[in-house]
Amino acid sequence: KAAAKPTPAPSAPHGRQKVLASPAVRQRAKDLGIDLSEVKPAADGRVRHADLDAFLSYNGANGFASAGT
Amino acid sequence: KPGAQPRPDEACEASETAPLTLDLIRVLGDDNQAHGPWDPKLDADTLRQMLHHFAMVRAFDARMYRGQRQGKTSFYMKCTGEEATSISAAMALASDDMVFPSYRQQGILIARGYPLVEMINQIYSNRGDKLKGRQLPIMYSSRENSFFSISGNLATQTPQAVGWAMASAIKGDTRIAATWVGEGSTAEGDFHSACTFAAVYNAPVIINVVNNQWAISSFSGFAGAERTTFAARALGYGIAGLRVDGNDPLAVYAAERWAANRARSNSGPTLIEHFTYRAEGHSTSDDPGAYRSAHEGEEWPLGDPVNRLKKHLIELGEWDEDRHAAMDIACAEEVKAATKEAEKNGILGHGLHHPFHTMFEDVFETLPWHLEEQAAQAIHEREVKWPEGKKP
Amino acid sequence: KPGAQPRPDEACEASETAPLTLDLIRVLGDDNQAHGPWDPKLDADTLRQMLHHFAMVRAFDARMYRGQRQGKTSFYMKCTGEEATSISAAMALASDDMVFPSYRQQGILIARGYPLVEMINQIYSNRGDKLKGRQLPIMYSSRENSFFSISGNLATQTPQAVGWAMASAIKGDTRIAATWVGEGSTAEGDFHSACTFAAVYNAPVIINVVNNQWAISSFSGFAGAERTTFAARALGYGIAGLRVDGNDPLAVYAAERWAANRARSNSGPTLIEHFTYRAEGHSTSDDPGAYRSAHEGEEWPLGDPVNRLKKHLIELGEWDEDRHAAMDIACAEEVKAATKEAEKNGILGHGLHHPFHTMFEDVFETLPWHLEEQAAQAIHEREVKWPEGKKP
Amino acid sequence: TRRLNMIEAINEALAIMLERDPDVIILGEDVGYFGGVFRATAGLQEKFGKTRVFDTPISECGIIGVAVGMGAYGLRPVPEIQFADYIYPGLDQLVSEAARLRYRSAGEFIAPMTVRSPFGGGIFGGQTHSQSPEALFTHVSGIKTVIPSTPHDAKGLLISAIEDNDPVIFFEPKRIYNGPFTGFYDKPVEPWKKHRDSQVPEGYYKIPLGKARTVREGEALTVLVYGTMVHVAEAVCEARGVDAEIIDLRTLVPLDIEAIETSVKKTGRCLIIHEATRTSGFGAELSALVTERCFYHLEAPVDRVTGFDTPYPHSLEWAYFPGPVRIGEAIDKIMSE
Amino acid sequence: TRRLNMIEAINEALAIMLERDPDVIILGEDVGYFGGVFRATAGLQEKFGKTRVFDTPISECGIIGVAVGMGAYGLRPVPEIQFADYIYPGLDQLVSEAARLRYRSAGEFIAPMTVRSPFGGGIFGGQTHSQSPEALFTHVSGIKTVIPSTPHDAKGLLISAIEDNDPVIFFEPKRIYNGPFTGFYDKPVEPWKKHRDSQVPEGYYKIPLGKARTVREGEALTVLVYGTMVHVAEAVCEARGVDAEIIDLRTLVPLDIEAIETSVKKTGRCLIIHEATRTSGFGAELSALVTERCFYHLEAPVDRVTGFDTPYPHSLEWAYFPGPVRIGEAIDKIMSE
Ligand SMILES: Cc1ncc(C[n+]2csc(CCOP(=O)(O)OP(=O)(O)O)c2C)c(N)n1
Ligand SMILES: Cc1ncc(C[n+]2csc(CCOP(=O)(O)OP(=O)(O)O)c2C)c(N)n1
Ligand SMILES: [Mg+2]
Ligand SMILES: [Mg+2]
Ligand SMILES: [Mg+2]
Repeated sequence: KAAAKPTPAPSAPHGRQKVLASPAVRQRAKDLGIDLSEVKPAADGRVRHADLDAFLSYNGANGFASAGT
Repeated sequence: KPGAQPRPDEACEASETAPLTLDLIRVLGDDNQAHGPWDPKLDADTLRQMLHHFAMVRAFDARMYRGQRQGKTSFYMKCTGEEATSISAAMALASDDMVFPSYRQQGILIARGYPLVEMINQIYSNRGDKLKGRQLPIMYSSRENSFFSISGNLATQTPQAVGWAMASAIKGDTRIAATWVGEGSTAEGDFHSACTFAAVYNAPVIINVVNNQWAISSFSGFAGAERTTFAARALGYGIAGLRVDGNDPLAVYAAERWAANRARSNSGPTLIEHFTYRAEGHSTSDDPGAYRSAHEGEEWPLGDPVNRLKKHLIELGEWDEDRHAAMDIACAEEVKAATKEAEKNGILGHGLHHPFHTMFEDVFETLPWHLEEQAAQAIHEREVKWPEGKKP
Repeated sequence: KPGAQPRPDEACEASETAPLTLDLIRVLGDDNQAHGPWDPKLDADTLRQMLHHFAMVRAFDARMYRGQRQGKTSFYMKCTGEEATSISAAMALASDDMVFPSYRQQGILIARGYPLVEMINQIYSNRGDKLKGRQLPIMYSSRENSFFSISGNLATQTPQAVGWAMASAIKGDTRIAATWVGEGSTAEGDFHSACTFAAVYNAPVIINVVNNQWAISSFSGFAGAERTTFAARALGYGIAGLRVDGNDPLAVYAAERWAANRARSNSGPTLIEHFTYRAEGHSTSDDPGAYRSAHEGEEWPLGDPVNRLKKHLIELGEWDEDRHAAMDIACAEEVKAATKEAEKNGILGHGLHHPFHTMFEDVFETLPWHLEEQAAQAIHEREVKWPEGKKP
Repeated sequence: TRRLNMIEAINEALAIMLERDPDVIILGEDVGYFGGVFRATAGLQEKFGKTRVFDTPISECGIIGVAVGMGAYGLRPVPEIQFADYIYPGLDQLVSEAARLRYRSAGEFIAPMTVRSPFGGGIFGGQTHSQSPEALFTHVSGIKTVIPSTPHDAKGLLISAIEDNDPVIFFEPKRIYNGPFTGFYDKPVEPWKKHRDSQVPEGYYKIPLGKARTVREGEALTVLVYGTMVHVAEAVCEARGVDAEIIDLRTLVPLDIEAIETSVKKTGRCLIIHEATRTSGFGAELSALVTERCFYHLEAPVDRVTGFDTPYPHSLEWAYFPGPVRIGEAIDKIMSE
Repeated sequence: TRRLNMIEAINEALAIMLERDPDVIILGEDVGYFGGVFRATAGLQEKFGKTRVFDTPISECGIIGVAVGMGAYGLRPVPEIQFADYIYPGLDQLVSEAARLRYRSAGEFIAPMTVRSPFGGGIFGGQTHSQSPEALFTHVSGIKTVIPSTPHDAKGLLISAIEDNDPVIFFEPKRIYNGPFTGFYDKPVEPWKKHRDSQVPEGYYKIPLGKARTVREGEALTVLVYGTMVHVAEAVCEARGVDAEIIDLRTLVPLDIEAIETSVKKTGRCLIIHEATRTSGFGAELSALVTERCFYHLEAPVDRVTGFDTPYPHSLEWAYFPGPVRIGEAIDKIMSE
């Protein structure tokens, strides 16, 4: 997935929008089929498991299946 | 035997010294008089000065040893019995000749007038220590006194001395270098490098091998002493070699002066073996009782150098027992006063050390980012451990 | 001068050899006859065998040098002019005495009958190389022939030889060790360790210093030769020392035998300086024209050892020019045949190397996980580069 | 089993191997008559004689060099380097010779030596009696690096090292020779005899090289550690009540990668602790390996707590030492991510 | 500017410093009359005389040891170690003495030497003419490690190193002395004269120590590399069409952490390449630093492409060398995560 989305972001002027997340969060998002850039990060810009949980329950209400633990 | 050794010209062929590498240059006889061509003919003032340095080192050693036992510092090393090998030798050099000592040449600093308080600050690794508490006690350094920083790694100073001497020669400087190394340490490759480079470049250097017959628990045979002398190593490199009674202050002075003159006149390096005896343990960490008999030490095989010089001066009518006793007391007082003074700067482990940031200085000339970060961490830890106001 | 050097008893005090460290032991005179107490009195068969080894090494060197120039391998080193220092010395040892050579003692392998094909396989680092192509050419190893693995690091083999000899003595074994080191390499600390340990433990070892007067571009003065001889180093350690004309095969044999007998009878180590001359460049990577005059080599300061031995045999009536010429041709043929044979196993860089997995073997006795993983990676890369069927 | 301190355990391992294998010999500065400056070889020369246990000249190059030759002969030498800080003059013989001998001779000659050397600080030894140079050896192919942390392990690992046919560098954490120092330098150190791991079986036993020891199991965090720092780590985790899994590596090369991977994949967090200077310490290798192998399990950055990148300073040694505060804060940080 | 190869650039830097500073001297095996086995010092003795440029005995311990003494005197020695593989006998003088002298004497004495040494493989030099021991020096406090990758940098960095008041080890990648080898060993190597970075200004100029060079900018991946491998990395990225940002570190200690952090935070991916053996190589430190500092930006595990953990083998050197296939596959893997 080398292709970069040319969406400009204030924090990363030259590149695609960067999502800050631990590898474990990235892995979980990937397993769940979630695009991390759609998840609202915390104030420090980082996506944590809790943010994923929130995203899941929000989207869950819109019909997504919960991934459980 | 004293006075019987010939004294070749200082500019002689190195090979002319061959017999002297297997002999023992002595000047002071049992009659307490100076004999033979090696008599340096020092005046009484100089001899008294020498004796004073001897007494001072001994007083210093005694007090520092006690200080270590009392928990004021972690470590100490005496040079008892070997005083002449550093003091008399140093007095035969110019004061700006560069010395590269091992750890048992505190006598050189005393002879060169380095303040006792500075020495003690170093030993206590306190706030006043010019080396910022970084070095093990007795690992002095004094550029002002042309005294090179002492290393814990044995024999490394020997090629360094040769390099300094080569540099001096390259620059047309008249200063020479001298180094001291224990007989045990001559087994290190560095010593061989030193001798080889000294020989190849005819460096103006004196390599002093202090054969005190012991290397911690190992007698000098483990450095090869049962085969030949240490002075004989010189023959192997084709450089001048002298073997001297290291407990004979006049002989030591004379041999060192001979080598200094030789070096200064560009006639080449000299290796001097000082045959002496380590009268005490290796260091405060050592227990010599476990490896050598108790009375071996008492026998002082070559005679206590302090005693020998004292008797010589008395014999010359230039000294007496009362003055000697008074001198000993004065030295002890001076050391005591210096100790008190130094203790104001703190003793080891009692907080009056250098600030934490100094730990990161001098690794490089300036602090790179990683040391800045680490310094911040150390200072932060200090605040966690001793929050504002709580004495560290 | 030949024949004039005294031959002390093999069990003599080391110091008795002192004059021999500054002299030069010679046996063969200008009259091509053997002279004096060092004449080893070898029979004609032995001498002819020695001559044959000489001729073989020279033929081998010539061909391997050419092979390198033709791109069959990366590197080669000749020993031209120094043949006696390895061959005659090796012949004076028992065949199971352990040798720790430097890189210029191919003569020992020849003298011990190591197959030429094996040597060439090593030089070509091919599929037949018992060292699996891992080592630079000429860095042989043959446990069977009591020939220690050669290191690229100078002088490291010298304390190893002493250690082997100490082990032999500890075990009550009668085998001794012998090591060879270039005069330039004696400046390394390892050499000093070797001499010190040999002296301290009276190890049954012979330390051969091959003074071929050059260390790459540096003449022997940079190792100290202008000051004294290399044999004189022995005096410094109080061990026996001999200085021998390294281009005089009989003198080399005699000196080595003297030292071997001395070692075997537990009378101690000997340091032998073989004074010789490196008649060619340091290696195929070298251009001696850049640092020494073209005719220096031609002068063969001590006379070509092959020639000297040949003339001696002729003088004895045991050899003639025709046989010599025939021998040279036969040697060249034998080397050529061995080369052909070895080439069947491949030459360097032409694919017939050992399998990739061998690269990871022998790092440890067994492969830990990380080497297994790396081996898999290497083999995988091989498949990517040369997919099935495509010749690597 | 009896209770031994670390010096006694090492001494016992040496005695057992001298007894079992006539090819085992011990050499080094002051190891013979005197029995070593830390007394690790005390009594051995008396018992086994001067050809089995002997003093050497002060030449680390010579000590390792002759040991290579002895190994080539067929002996199994156990040289001692008096302090790890003094190993450099012998480094060439160790890394260029001993470590490569089997490889370069394709197995014709080996160097089955075990170089014992006290290492690490915390004894006010200044910059030349305090170093932890283990990382240097792990970068060299062909040598195994072993570091025990308890009397029990010291004995079993040392016996394995001596029997191993590859050269082994066996670093002994001198700070814990007499007791399991926990980093609280202002409190007295408990003697080994009170510690569970001072139980040392009598006689011969081995602990395999390349196998880590799980000091305690936990779910929250993996701590990779060895030597003295094992005890410090344990004490800090105890004090903070962190559910850490502490892994004592015991052997750095070959490394027990399985134990590491399993644990980090379980906890998702990893802290590495060593006393050696930080830059290019063995912690760097561990960190790289964990990142390479457990990346998608990581919840927080792999972190290192180490000595600083300075010589070991004499008077400020407790400011230098990676003690409870440094470790504790690192744990807090990892756990808060 | 003229076009120079790396040897010429180094020779020129030395000549300039000998000219400018009467305290600069050069010593080493074969460096004098002959001008060095790689000719780096050719002509210098003739020009500056035997007291400025001279041959030494074959003793690396002595070479570094006398250089320490010369530095203490006030000279600025530039010793050469003929091959990095032969530095070990002098290691103690370098790491215990030169590197710690300023610290232990609190600045009274310094060792402002620059130790030049050819390093790295790819020349069929076998295990003792091919090593890359740079990691060892980065673990030692008090010494700077510099590795140029072009004639332009070699000259400017060497001048900086010589003027620097700290000891510097200056490793010269011998494989690229004559041309920027790109790892495709079966193709002829282009000479330096055709390469952009062979443009070397005349006279004196400096490239600061501690500043990396961005070889090319990119968005997809950060490649951290130095020495010979810079050119291999560039060729592989070129060949694969990867939008990599290639950073030539130039100085390992002190490291340009800012350049590294900025780039990895931008790309989210990091590949580290070196020729040295893998375990505890400098790549491990780089990997640890990247993980510690850019963790939440990482989209793939930081990876290392390195030499294998074996001695450098003679006949299989191209199987050992971290060449285009190994690097290319690592890039593919990182980019596919
Ligand atoms: C390279 C090195 N190896 C070992 C030591 C440990 N050590 C310190 S002093 C000493 C004995 C030195 O004996 P000698 O050279 O005779 O000096 P002396 O103590 O008698 O003055 C030893 C082995 C060291 N400091 N450095
Ligand atoms: C430790 C070490 N330093 C430097 C070198 C590089 N080198 C290889 S051969 C050589 C010259 C050796 O000269 P000498 O000992 O006289 O042996 P010769 O070549 O004359 O047989 C040098 C400097 C090396 N191989 N090992
Ligand atoms: Mg001594
Ligand atoms: Mg030579
Ligand atoms: Mg073993």
